[in-house]
Amino acid sequence: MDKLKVNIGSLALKNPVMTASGTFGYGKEFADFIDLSRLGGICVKGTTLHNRQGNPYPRMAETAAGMLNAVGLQNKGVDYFISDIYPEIKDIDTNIIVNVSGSTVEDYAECAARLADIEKIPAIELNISCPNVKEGGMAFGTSTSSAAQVVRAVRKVYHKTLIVKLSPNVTDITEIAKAVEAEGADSLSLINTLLGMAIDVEKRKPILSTITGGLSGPCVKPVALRMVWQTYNAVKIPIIGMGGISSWQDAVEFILAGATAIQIGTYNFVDPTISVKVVDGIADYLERHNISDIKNLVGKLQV
Amino acid sequence: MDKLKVNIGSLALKNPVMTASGTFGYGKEFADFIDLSRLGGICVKGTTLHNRQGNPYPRMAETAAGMLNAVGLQNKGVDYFISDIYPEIKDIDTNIIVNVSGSTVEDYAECAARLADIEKIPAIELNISCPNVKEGGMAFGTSTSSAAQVVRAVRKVYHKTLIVKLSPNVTDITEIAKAVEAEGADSLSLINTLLGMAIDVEKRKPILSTITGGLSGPCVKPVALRMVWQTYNAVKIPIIGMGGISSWQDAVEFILAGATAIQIGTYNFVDPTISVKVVDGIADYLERHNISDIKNLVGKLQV
Amino acid sequence: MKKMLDLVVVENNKLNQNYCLLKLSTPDKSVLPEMYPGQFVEIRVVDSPTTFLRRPISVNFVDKLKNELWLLVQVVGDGTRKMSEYKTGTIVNLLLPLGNQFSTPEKHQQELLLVGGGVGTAPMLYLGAILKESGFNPKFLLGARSSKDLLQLDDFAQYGQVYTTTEDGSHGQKGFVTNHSILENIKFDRVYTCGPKPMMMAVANYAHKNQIECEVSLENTMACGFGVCLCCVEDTKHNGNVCVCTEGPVFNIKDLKWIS
Amino acid sequence: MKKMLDLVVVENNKLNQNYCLLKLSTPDKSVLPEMYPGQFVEIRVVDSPTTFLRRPISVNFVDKLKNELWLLVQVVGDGTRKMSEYKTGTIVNLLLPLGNQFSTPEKHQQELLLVGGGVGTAPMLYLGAILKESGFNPKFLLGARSSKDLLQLDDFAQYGQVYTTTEDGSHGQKGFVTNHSILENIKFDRVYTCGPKPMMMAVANYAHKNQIECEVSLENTMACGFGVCLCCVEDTKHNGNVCVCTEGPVFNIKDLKWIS
Ligand SMILES: Cc1cc2nc3c(=O)[nH]c(=O)nc-3n(C[C@H](O)[C@H](O)[C@H](O)COP(=O)(O)OP(=O)(O)OC[C@H]3O[C@@H](n4cnc5c(N)ncnc54)[C@H](O)[C@@H]3O)c2cc1C
Ligand SMILES: Cc1cc2nc3c(=O)[nH]c(=O)nc-3n(C[C@H](O)[C@H](O)[C@H](O)COP(=O)(O)OP(=O)(O)OC[C@H]3O[C@@H](n4cnc5c(N)ncnc54)[C@H](O)[C@@H]3O)c2cc1C
Ligand SMILES: Cc1cc2nc3c(=O)[nH]c(=O)nc-3n(C[C@H](O)[C@H](O)[C@H](O)COP(=O)(O)O)c2cc1C
Ligand SMILES: Cc1cc2nc3c(=O)[nH]c(=O)nc-3n(C[C@H](O)[C@H](O)[C@H](O)COP(=O)(O)O)c2cc1C
Ligand code: FES
Ligand code: FES
Repeated sequence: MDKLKVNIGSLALKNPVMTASGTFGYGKEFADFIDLSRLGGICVKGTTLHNRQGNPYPRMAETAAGMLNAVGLQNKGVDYFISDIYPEIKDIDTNIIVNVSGSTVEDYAECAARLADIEKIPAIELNISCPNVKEGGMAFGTSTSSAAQVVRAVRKVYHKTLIVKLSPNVTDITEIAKAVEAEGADSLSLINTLLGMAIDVEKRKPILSTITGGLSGPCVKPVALRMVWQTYNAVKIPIIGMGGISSWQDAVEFILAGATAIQIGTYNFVDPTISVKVVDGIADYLERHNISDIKNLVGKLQV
Repeated sequence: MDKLKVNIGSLALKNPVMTASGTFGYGKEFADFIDLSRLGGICVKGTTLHNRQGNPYPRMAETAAGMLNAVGLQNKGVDYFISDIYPEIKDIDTNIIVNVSGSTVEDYAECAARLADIEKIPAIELNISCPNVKEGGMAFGTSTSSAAQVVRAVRKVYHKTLIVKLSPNVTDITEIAKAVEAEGADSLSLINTLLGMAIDVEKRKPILSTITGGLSGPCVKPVALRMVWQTYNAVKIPIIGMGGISSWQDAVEFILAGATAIQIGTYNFVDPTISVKVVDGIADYLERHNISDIKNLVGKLQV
Repeated sequence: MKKMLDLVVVENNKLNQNYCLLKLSTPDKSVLPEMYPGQFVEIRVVDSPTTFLRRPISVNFVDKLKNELWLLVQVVGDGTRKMSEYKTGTIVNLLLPLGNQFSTPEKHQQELLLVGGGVGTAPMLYLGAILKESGFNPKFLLGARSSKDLLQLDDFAQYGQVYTTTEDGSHGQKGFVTNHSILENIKFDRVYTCGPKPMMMAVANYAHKNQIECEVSLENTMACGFGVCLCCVEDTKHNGNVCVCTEGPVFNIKDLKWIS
Repeated sequence: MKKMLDLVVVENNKLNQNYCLLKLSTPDKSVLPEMYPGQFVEIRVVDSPTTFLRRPISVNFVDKLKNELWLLVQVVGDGTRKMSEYKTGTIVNLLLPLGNQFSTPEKHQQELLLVGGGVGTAPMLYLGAILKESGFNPKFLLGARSSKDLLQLDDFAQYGQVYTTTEDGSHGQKGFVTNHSILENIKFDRVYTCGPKPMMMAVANYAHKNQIECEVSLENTMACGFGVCLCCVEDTKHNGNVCVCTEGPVFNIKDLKWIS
């Protein structure tokens, strides 16, 4: 299906459908449900320089058409990833992208550096937007100067495709987007989760151990779509859109708004086969509308 | 029911349940469905100095657990309100609060001034957060300096209870809240709608005539609740919480997070009787939990 | 006075693949509120994650003897699909009656044409019945894609002569309602219409050219249905944006900006 | 290998006001995947605006002869209420089988006690059946608020001696499971338990004090059910936070931080 091919910087995707970090494990957990090679890419779980235990339980609250999470980047660190996980997933016939996080600029850069020469990791996604960690995370993504600083440091040590994942918890996402673009990022992905909260009224306590957490799922789609549209009109580098995608229609909405590729997150929990259904749905749509190349659809919203 | 009484500045409410501006008309439209005197207050439709036609149709898109609107403050102006609408609603036995909007600081102040001496209007709610108008509106509510400027101008001419309604489309709502408090606002209400977007994929066009619009309904509740909680921890003046309330449980969540009163918006469309159901539900809750005064619940989240 | 009411499904007839006729009554045998032709109800569709707002549906018919409200539903999305699956006994929550109504003709306006296309035929049945009851002899002109989409023909026939068009020629004259020869052959005093916007515009144009009084029933998207959200507006000649749910859904074409 | 499957409801028995027993089978008569005691399924509850995520439910029993999967459901919210309303013929989408399983006792561990409280009795039935099949003679200790909440007693009785406690004394011994005299009278080799956390903790304490091997089945809230969201974690002694949905739901108490 050549008409589905897209490029994110120098990264070629067989189709625009990727899965979002933190919602797809390391990919292999889905091998029972779908043929992973049908995906454009897989963003694996947020990875940090050192092992992290994440936040205490409870980490999850269901909300109207969505959920809050407060995982807090639990992972065994980048070295463990390289030694123990990478060998198990490197032969999946798709693009494996590592989502990188840190509490300091140095951590980000060091983590990225260790991934720079791993053969089957063609790209990293810098998570400067995690709302669930005390230091760093979202703090980096909510000011232009700190966002620029992280990207600058990483760009120095990382020469493959560098995607930067933006936080929606800002007044003007285009400012951050432009600052990140100026530092040489190859692509922007958005949105990460919106900061939210839920309360158990009978116990009079927050449901999450961390009080607040990250909101995702269909409920955030209108906000995500608006931010993709705004960002598309502000930068030149390709955008990877996400936030609440649960159908091929949603994916096409993001593409029309300006996303070159999309990621599916929370809905993987509801329907572990949704990603391939979206691939098929987009293909059908192109067929039905006589569109010979999906690139001709990117940002083609008629306004 | 004395235990339900709360105060917003010098404004006494028989209970904490109000209805949100733009979702309850002028109140009388609901008289067929409920006994309006059972409400703590009614915020009437956004009112401006001059007559406004609002935005072109289409103005509405349904979304997952919510909706987008792009009404754009259609109203006949404050003088028409005073001469033609006020006489029809002034005898409703509840607090009628006028939601005031403008495109310039002078407009806000002039509109507020004309309402200052209307007997049965004990309070106004300054809408510095409308995402659906080209000039003013949300722009005022997304920077501390312009928010402060509007409030300062209005405070000079308006001496009854002044509520300022904040926009959620900001990086840090507490900064705006503190700036507004410093200018002498009596209360803060939040949240107004989140800026969002929806696309018709078959037509490849935005669904709203204005491309983007304001998101409301249960989908925004987690974000609203978080902002109320953050704001409660940052200011001393009472907070009126709203955003997605559809049940008494939701209302109690907001109260526990720090809201002295709450407003119900979009859900009035789904169930026009929801507001009185919420009043009853809160009363039951107090009974069941042996709470003698709802004021003892405000901000009493156990963290 | 509008009400929020729980009604019970007493019958749900699948008319064809895309249409069903829902018959509702009161669970306690109390009399249904008075409803007039052109008015509509707002149905709450529970049990669907994609149907947050109520859905507006026209009053298709009120059977006063049986105390039944009829709704003709075309399945176009999740909300209408759920309605089409309602079983006898299902309790449905409605707001009703909403909106204004078609106006009654003057005594001397004897030639009345009621034009319906697609699901827009829905309000025409009740309008025809009431006109007939008031001593008029309305004519119906109903259009559809093909014969199987022409619905309730027997019901219509009780209240007046029925003319039809189908796009594929499988029933009545081939083509669109506005091509039907009756429009040439009879000089109407008044036309009422409901259907897809292009059809209503064509009908409005015909009426305007021939100086026939004409009312159309609009289906703007609605969030509330009773005048509080201001989402359903139509731009009018003299009053600017007005709410279709309260000032309409029925408009006289002379008030709309459709014809310049 | 885990699967996403559509199963059909072949029976839904309302056991009492709050509980139902759902029996599911394959619509095409294909054989159900192999499932082990302690495993669970994730049900997708469509038709509810408040049930976005799937709901985890334990395997209550697998009737291999009839090719049926049994789920014992306690109504606590909208998702479980919808399940309790499923009619025969309803198609339900599930992920299964998920999670680890209770471990098989050593040959010499002959005195086995299966303790269930509330809906936590669910996995005990299938565990008991399999233990019996493997040549063991398990004993069941089931606790509930009152006699009407003691469910499936006849089913349990097929696989071993059943002891009960009720809080109101309406069946078996009065009090909590951990007060039952059998715990004093018999020296068990192994205890398995599932139920409310305070109950499981009390059982774990009893087992720990008496140096009995003990497995508990946890019910942490889950978003995915198959190890990708990392929301369901339990803090363990040697491995820190581990996923209850993949490393559990069954844990040996010696790995948990419950007992210090
Ligand atoms: C006053 C009024 C009277 C109506 N009377 C009837 C009736 O008698 N019978 C009947 O079947 N339908 C009637 N409708 C239309 C009906 O309300 C919509 O078809 C219904 O709301 C669609 O809901 P859904 O969940 O099935 O589809 P959705 O999933 O909400 O929508 C499916 C598709 O239909 C489009 N759509 C939905 N509503 C409208 C609308 N109002 N105008 C244009 N496009 C729309 C959507 O954009 C979407 O593309 C009436 C509408 C109004 C305003
Ligand atoms: C591995 C596992 C096996 C389970 N097996 C069964 C079973 O066999 N039968 C059965 O009836 N239930 C079982 N449960 C519990 C069941 O998943 C929940 O009761 C169900 O998800 C509630 O959904 P709901 O929509 O009805 O209620 P909701 O509206 O989601 O919740 C209602 C109330 O229950 C609370 N709640 C929901 N889920 C949990 C949970 N996991 N732990 C603590 N409190 C919770 C909520 O906080 C809320 O107060 C199991 C759970 C797990 C994790
Ligand atoms: C449980 C969970 C864990 C997540 N973990 C990460 C993460 O480690 N790194 C990251 O960049 N985003 C993480 N996200 C955010 C998602 O990748 C995605 O940006 C967000 O959920 C919005 O998309 P969705 O609505 O499709 O889920 C996580 C989301 C969820 C729900
Ligand atoms: C159709 C519509 C119109 C609105 N108009 C106004 C308005 O005029 N002034 C205002 O301050 N807020 C307006 N709002 C915002 C609501 O008052 C409220 O802040 C918001 O909808 C969040 O609450 P909810 O989720 O309960 O609706 C409007 C909202 C809707 C849905
Ligand atoms: S639909 Fe709300 S005003 Fe008409
Ligand atoms: S529920 Fe998602 S990892 Fe366990």
